[in-house]
Amino acid sequence: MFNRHLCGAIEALLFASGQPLLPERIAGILDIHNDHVQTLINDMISSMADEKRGLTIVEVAGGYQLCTKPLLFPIVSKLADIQDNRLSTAALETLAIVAFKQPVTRQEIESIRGVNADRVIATLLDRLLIKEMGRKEAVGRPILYGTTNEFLQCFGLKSLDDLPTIASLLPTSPAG
Amino acid sequence: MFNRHLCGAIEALLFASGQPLLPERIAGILDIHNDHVQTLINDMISSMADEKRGLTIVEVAGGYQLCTKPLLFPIVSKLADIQDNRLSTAALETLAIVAFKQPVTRQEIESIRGVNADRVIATLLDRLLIKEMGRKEAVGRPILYGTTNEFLQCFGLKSLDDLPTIASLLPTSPAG
Amino acid sequence: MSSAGYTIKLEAFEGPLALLMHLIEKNQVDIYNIPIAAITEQYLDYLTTMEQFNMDVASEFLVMAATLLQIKSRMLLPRPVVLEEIEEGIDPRQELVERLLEYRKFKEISLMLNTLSQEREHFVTRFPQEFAKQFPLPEGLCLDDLLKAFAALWESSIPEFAVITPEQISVKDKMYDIITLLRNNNGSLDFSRTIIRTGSRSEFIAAFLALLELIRLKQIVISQDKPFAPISLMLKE
Repeated sequence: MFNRHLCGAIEALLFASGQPLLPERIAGILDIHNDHVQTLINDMISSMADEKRGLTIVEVAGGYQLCTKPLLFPIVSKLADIQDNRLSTAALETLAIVAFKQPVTRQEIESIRGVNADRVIATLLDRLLIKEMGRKEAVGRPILYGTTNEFLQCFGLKSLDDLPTIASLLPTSPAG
Repeated sequence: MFNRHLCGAIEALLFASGQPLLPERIAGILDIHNDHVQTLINDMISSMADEKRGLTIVEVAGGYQLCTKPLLFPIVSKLADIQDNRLSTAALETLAIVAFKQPVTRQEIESIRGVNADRVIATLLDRLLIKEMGRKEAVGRPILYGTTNEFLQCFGLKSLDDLPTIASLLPTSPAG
Repeated sequence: MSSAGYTIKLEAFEGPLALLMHLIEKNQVDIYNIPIAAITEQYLDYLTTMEQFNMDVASEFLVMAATLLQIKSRMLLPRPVVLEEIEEGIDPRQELVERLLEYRKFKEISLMLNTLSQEREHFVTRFPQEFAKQFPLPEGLCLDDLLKAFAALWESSIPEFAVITPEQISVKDKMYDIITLLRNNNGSLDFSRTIIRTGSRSEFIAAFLALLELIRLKQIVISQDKPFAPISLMLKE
């Protein structure tokens, strides 16, 4: 291949663009023929098959895009930010309400805790500890929340049947 | 090299990260030794020197970053969607003071530049080039500023230790 | 050096030091031996021109003008021989020269930084790939924790049973509580009514710290008729 340096230029262009690049665009920038671009890219794709390479070129939306090899996704996804896994007091309280009173609406949670629950519900949803379970047949059809399988896993419960009933929790005498 | 596939994994990680990756982070994800990462990256840099490649790895802000070869900048810049994020004279002067005098207060910056620094500090904070680093134990407990990792990246510095080298290159002898 | 025939190209200078450096470079004079009379004259000319063009002359420029005039007059004053001996080596320009040198040093560094950033721009990088946030499941929790949380809520809603349990109430949560309560109460509230969870001393302290933080953030204002009177909170929106 006598135009090896053009492969370098194409790699740099695809990298810097991020978006898929149309072959005409590449051809225009490098002042070469469209067909030539296709040939060069095919050549690049075969040399990128080497296991020493982590990237490949995919044809998408009529253009070419540089991306990581799908095979390497399990490794690449480890870059995701791991969030703090502790629960705040507010989150634990809210989770307790959802657990013992499910299905329950945001309004019901707020009336027990006395404060806005938007943020803490969003956190619990994000963390997969609660989920939406349909809507209550009431004014405004508010969303009902319940606990998830992840919730059971987290508290070492086999099923929701392992949760005590509210009645059994209520103090029967001031001594508790 | 019997660990060729790790080069592929590193390339994919650097590509997906976009930001410089610390060798420890790469070593952690791939479950290999830090020294091994360095060796692999050196190996990669030499094979990327080939004109068939358009990318290279630079050492910046304590980590490694994948980027296009500077040689190809005239071509890459034809993509036009490359952002212009030049800093104003005021921003550069203030940044120079923060970089060399950190941690430094707004008052100290103002006394060197002879002008109010409120707005330029806000700009530098917005652009994540400087950050608050606590407060000075002095009257009014003024905020102390220092440079960030983004600062190192913006100027292609490996670490703050690179700064004295810059100062030694000043046209006038560093008086003071 | 006279200002006659000296035309000022009206450039915007960042500050008085930038303007002075410009004049020193333009006149090609030694920074350690500034012809103060000539430079002062040119400096004042510049300020006059700025005014003629209705440009705001920042106060820093005027302060420097005063400093220059003071230095000029001190250099013109004939000094008694004795005094001169005492003050030997002290040039009225010294402090200004030191400031200019310091300023020039950082100006030079800033030019080098600019070169570095331009070189760095030739290494084109890529935006980081977005990954969904990953929340690992909380660890070390058991049913007991859940029961305790529920019990705490239950107790806080029945004051006569209020068993004081050491509870962690963060200032952040409390700030959230206060804003929510204020919103639910048409924007005003007594401080005492923000103690809604346990009524404990730690909650009181958290609430008070939250109150101070909200005042600092200018989210609320408070008023108190007299010392030890109830504190009223008002939402500032």
